[in-house]
Amino acid sequence: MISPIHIITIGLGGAFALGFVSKKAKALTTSLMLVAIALMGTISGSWLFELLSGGTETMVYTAGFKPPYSINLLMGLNEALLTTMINFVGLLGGIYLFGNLKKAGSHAVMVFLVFIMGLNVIVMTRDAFNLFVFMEVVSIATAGLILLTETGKSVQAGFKYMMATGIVAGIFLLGVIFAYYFSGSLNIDDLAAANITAIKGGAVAVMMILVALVLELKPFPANGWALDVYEASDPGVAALISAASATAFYYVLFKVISIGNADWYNIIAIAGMITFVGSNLFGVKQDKARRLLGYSSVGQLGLLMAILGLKPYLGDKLEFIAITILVSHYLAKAGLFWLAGIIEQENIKDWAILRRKPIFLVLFGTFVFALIGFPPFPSFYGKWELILALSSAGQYYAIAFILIGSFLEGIYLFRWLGYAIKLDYTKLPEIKIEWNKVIPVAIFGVLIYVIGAYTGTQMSGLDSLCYGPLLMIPFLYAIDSLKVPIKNTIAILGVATFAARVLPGLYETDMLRFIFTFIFLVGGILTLIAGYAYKGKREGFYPVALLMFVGLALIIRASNTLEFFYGWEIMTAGSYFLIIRGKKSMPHGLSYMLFSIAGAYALLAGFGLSFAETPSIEISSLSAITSNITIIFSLLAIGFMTKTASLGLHIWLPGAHAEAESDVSPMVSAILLKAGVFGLMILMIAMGHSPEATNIGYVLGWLGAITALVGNLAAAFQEDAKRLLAYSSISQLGYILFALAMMSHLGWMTAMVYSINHFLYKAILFLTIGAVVMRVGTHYMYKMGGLIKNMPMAFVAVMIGIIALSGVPPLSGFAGKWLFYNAVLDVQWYFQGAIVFFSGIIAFLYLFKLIYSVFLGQLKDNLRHVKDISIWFAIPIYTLILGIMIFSAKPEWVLQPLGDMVSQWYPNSALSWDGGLATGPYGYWNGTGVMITVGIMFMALLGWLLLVSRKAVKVKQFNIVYSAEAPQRPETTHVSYNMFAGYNKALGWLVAPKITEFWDTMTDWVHSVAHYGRQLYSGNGQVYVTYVVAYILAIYFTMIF
Amino acid sequence: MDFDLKRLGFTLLGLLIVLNWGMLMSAIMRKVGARVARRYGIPWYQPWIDLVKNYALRSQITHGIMFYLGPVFRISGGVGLFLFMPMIIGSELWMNYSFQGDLVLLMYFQFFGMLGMALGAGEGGHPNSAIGISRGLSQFTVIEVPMTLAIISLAIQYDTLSLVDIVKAQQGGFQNWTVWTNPVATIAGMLALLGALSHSPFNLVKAPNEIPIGPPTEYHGAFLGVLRTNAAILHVVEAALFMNLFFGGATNWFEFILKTFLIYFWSVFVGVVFPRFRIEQSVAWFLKIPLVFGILAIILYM
Amino acid sequence: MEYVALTVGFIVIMAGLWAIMTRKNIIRIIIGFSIFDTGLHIVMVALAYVKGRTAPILDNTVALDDAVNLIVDPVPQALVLTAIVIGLGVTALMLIFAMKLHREKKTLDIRSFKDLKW
Amino acid sequence: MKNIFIIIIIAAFGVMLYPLFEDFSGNDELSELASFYAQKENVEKVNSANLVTAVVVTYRGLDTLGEVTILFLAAAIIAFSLRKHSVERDLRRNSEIFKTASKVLIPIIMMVGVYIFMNGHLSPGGGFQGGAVLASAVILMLLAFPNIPFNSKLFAYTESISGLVFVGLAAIGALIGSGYLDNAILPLGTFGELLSAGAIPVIYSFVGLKVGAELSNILNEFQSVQSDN
Repeated sequence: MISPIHIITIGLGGAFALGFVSKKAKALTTSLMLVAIALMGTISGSWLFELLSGGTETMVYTAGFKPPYSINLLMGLNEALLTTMINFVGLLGGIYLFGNLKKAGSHAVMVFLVFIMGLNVIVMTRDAFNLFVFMEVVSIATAGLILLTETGKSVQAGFKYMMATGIVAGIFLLGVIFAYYFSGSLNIDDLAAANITAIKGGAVAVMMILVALVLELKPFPANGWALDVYEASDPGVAALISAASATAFYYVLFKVISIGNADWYNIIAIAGMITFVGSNLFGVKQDKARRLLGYSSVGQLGLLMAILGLKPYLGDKLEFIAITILVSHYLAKAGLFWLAGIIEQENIKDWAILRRKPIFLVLFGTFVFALIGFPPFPSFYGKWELILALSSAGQYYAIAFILIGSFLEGIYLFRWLGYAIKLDYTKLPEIKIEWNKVIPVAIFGVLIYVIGAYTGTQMSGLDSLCYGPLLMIPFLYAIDSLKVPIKNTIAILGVATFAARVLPGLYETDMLRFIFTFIFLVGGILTLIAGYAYKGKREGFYPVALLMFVGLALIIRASNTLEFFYGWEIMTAGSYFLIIRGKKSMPHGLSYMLFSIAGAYALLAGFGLSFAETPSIEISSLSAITSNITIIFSLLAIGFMTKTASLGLHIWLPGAHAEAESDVSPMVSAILLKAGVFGLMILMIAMGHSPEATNIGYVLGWLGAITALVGNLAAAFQEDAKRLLAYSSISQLGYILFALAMMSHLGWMTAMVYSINHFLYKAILFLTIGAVVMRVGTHYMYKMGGLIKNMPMAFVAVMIGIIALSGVPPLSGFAGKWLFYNAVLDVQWYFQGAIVFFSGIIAFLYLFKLIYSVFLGQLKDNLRHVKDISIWFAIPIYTLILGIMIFSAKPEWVLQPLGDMVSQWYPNSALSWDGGLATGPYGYWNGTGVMITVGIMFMALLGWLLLVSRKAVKVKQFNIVYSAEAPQRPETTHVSYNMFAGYNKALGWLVAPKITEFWDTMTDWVHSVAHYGRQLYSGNGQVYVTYVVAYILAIYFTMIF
Repeated sequence: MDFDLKRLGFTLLGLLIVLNWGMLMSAIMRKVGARVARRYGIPWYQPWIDLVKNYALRSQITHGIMFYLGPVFRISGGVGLFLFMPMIIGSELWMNYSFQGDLVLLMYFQFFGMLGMALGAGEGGHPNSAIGISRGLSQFTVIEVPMTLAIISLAIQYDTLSLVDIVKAQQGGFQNWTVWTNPVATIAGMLALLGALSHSPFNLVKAPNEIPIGPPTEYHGAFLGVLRTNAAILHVVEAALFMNLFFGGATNWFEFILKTFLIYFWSVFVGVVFPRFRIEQSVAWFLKIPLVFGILAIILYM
Repeated sequence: MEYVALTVGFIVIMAGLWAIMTRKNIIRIIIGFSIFDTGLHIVMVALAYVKGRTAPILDNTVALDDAVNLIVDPVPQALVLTAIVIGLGVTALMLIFAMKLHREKKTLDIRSFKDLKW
Repeated sequence: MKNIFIIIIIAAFGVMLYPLFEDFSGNDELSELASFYAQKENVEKVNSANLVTAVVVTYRGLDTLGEVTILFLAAAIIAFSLRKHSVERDLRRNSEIFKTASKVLIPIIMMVGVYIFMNGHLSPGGGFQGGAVLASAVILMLLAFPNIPFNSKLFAYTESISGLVFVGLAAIGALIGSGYLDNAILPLGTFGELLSAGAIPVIYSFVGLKVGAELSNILNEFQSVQSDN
């Protein structure tokens, strides 16, 4: 092995040697520099390999004396890893900056080389003063690199940077020298051993050292200078500062913190959390791309600081957590800065330019998701372990802070991503591709997946199947340039094979999972069939659609909470991309994502707490919880209810479902929402019959009832057909929540029947309306009408759909209603029951409005020639109708297995079957009988009418009375515009958008706080210095008090 | 399901009785209304004449399938309600097909007719019919609230949702009738009945306005005949439902006729006394007094 | 003696801070930094001092054999040397920035360089 | 107003420094570490009369390496960031006396500088001090003859060479000696003579040259962009 000390030899020697290379041969100079860095990289890399394969760490002594008499450096596993990371990003960064360096000439090249070398040394050295020297080397080199691309701004930023670091270095030096005075050594390990914090002076010295190191990590609010640097310096340089320097300085704090006493962990933890939350909060208002990245970097460092500070609670998990999150930040942030340099757009709204080269968009998305901590990226596992460890240690505040911070980060990152995906880019210039800039980004983009997958294999309890299906996604991206039919077939085959593999097995073993898998996968296939109706390529649709279905499948087959959460996040990501595809979906996609993230964090916290209760992540262990039951289950319930869009958490749904594409709406409405239902069922099974469970159930029951009522009322007042259906979904999910909450045999029967029915008829309705919308090109019902003439197929489908939905016998909807009554009387929830019943009746209002306004009434002139819905939509629609018919004619076929299934958890109470005749505790009902009776009667009466009015003459449309002229807004005179005006006058107040207002107020609040808060960063370097000093004092006084 | 002709025969016979009684009753009520308004009014056999005339009319037009099916749905609703309703307690055969479903079935089957009607009239394309329907639906939703509460209260009281059992539980002297054992629920129910039969003050839904509104304005000839037939049946059946729920059902046809008459008369009585409500008024009204009674009914029995 | 030096050192440090935080002219701020550094150096030397001893250079006055009892601590002196040179480098660099800033806006008032904020 | 705030801050800073002062109690004895450096057997291991030099160049040689690097960096940064824009200059003429005097002085100053770093391991002084003196000679030259053709290339080469020698010697120490920057790779010689202390005088001389060259370069850069009007 080459001694790590020769990293210095190569770095410095190379730098000096470059002086000989002719000033003309600039390319040569730069290339030599890269070679040098590569050599340094190979040294550290070989050490990393050595140590990973069981080698022993080595201590390098200089001048042949042992410390403290002389300086020594350590090359351990951490050092090897971090130096490798630094040299690697240094190499790529050098390649990225090749042009600039060449332009600036050999001196700049030397500076760059020395910068990387210095970072290596500060990672390895074990001597406090030596640390100081090389920290100065690095900060001077940084200042030099900031000048690399010289603009007025970069010079200002550089000067502020030098002022701040000047103070910091001074404080550090003061601390070191006094530490030497009190301990008699400069060696970090000796300092730690000497425990000089016992003396007051020693404590101050230690404080100075540590606070200086903290300040190097840009803690909020003493970090204005850092933000300026990130914003103003060349993106390539910013990438290095964010990836390489941050890594190195974090590790410095990591190794030096041992000289402080226990309090220091708390101080650093608090400082970190404040930074994490604070800078992410201010980032919300930021719209300059690179400054925003700066805020994000600072935030991430804060998180890392907090993790270090929480060491006492994390135990042996610390390094795993720190490294995963550090690596994600390192890769993602460098990648993002490099991207910023490639596309050269300052305002985040102009990042739509990425769509000129979709691969860049993919990379951007990758980095964003990696930062937030989605699977399969390392940070996902890091956050998971972090939360679990913290909850085991009972650090609830820490959990809250970290999750809030991450959420705030999500706000701006996903808004940004939304801009990139949706905004118009046609006016923006072309991206000019320089390969030396693209390659590094690409490498990091790939690397982050590789490392993520590797981390996954290191996790216990995550079996390989969890990312096996994911391989489908890159494949679909690869073939994204093909036409729709091919890709659609492949996608369907993919889902079908998966379904074929799992379904039969489940049918034997696990009815519940069978049913939901059926809904998810078979529903998926049916909705995918509709995709054949699309022309062209439909780029990017299939990967994300499959992503969602894979996620759903993973949720089902998850055996422990980690797998469940993994699948949950995958599913969220996929559905987000599906939803945001719609034309006007940008804001809705964002709000969907934010609610999902918040929900996911609620789940995470819940899982964490339950893990703390029963040190196991098996889902079954949820039932073993003894204390904190209410908190844990409430958290989990909230998490799931963000997906089921229960009242209060529903505001994302209408827009998201209404604006989505025609075949996406059924996916996200009929199928996706069931994921939340499944979650709730898992949860309640775990809750069992404990008194807390009953209380939670009671609350959920009321919540569900009110959701049902409000959802239906709101639906009745919509003018937009798809919005109407969306609100209807909200209320339907309200029923299901209500029924589940009863936690009784009948209640769950009701819930299951509703789930299946809702899947059937909501898929039918959304598919049909979607297809109609595709034909007529508007969502607004008052712009349609009379379409029964052009689209009989669609009309019949909708009619069946609404009869089923309204629960009118003889169709299957009635099964739900009948069970519902028995269940309500059984658990004696009379008032809630009445409310739900009432809302069920209100359903008639919007159902009539839907079918009347679209298909009946006057045919509009502009729609006179529209064709019937596409056959590709008709196929799935009529398949589903067939399903409804079977279910209606032979309900017992479905209900009896359901009954057996539910009996596992809620013993059967007097619901008995005699052929088709079901007898409940309160009533009886013979589905088949009713069907036949009604059928015969209907036919008889029809025959009678045919007999008496056989001569009826068909008349043309205009052969009737007309009234009213055409005023300014013609729709106002349309009968189906504001159809239930009287009703609105009487009950409209019930659906005044109070909740939306509430969330809007919240948003405004956050924004204004961010707006006023960030004015703290006045831009005056002197003020920043004052902050730095004040920060030091603040830490000092918090320390002594 | 065992299909025996005897039951079918009795059922059809019952249907015939109900139909005629319904028409007679409506004639009487119109007469009453006229007398109150100091008019002479129609002869008692007027409805039969109308019916024959309507069925006999030869010039008929239709706007399309749904328009044609509308009345069929409507009358199926009425007849279906009759089929699932026990008529005469004690006689197995006058119980019709009530063994196929309980109160819940009845409550939801009411919508069957309305829905089809709404669709049919809708295809007519005349805005006024749609307006009528939207009003009808609006009012109907709120009528159901006190109704449901009352029914739930009964279900609690008798611990069943089977109408037959409820009636049986009321046999043996009128002190057992729900009207005495559960007066509050009865009040709520009877108030809901006013809306259900949509007489004044809740008859904005139906035609008798300055501008004729609602399905009946669209239909004529045989269609109107069907609708009138249905109306006759439906009124009696509705009354019968309330009779069964609150007034101890009927053990023979005489009792049946008497009780249904009185129940129906109650709505007419109110109708001639009170002026007409606008929709938002009636909606609001049903969510006030009747609702209060409904809730009270449950509180008392839970 | 060493107390005096230490005190003076601290006072100089604070004086430097004062200059850095209050002066508006960038050159003066840079001078403030030099003062700040100087203060640090004084403190370091003060810590190195041992009562009544001489510089750690072994010649005929300081015998090699009991140098241990004759000389002051050489370490901080070495550190001071390093620190001074580093200070020099930093100052030079700051002056470069000052020049560039002046070139940009023809002024040296720190308050006029606030293009980056929030 | 703002100043009052800052006064408070400074005062608080004083409060923070006070414990250091409070726990400071002079030294009566050398610390264990320092006495190690002063003990005979250890002194002979390095064999440099000037212990500070021993510490600077050998024991803590890595610091010195960094220190040199910093000067080097400063020079490099100044070089690449100033080279861009050198302005047109018109300079006033210097007086004859000044010129002649400097002609006399410059060589002497240079000699002194060289002496200082050659004897860095014996007497007070060393590479940095000597280099600074050299640079002062250069600045005098630049003032006296502003338009003298300044061969910055030469200085650059000196800089590089001396840097390489330093690093090279350090590396050789690691390869053949007992560790990086081990000065015993060259014969230690007899204590107190010019050619003693192994690599120290060599290193220090090159450091001197390097520092001299760097400072001169820096001064030249500054001087080349400033004009008198």
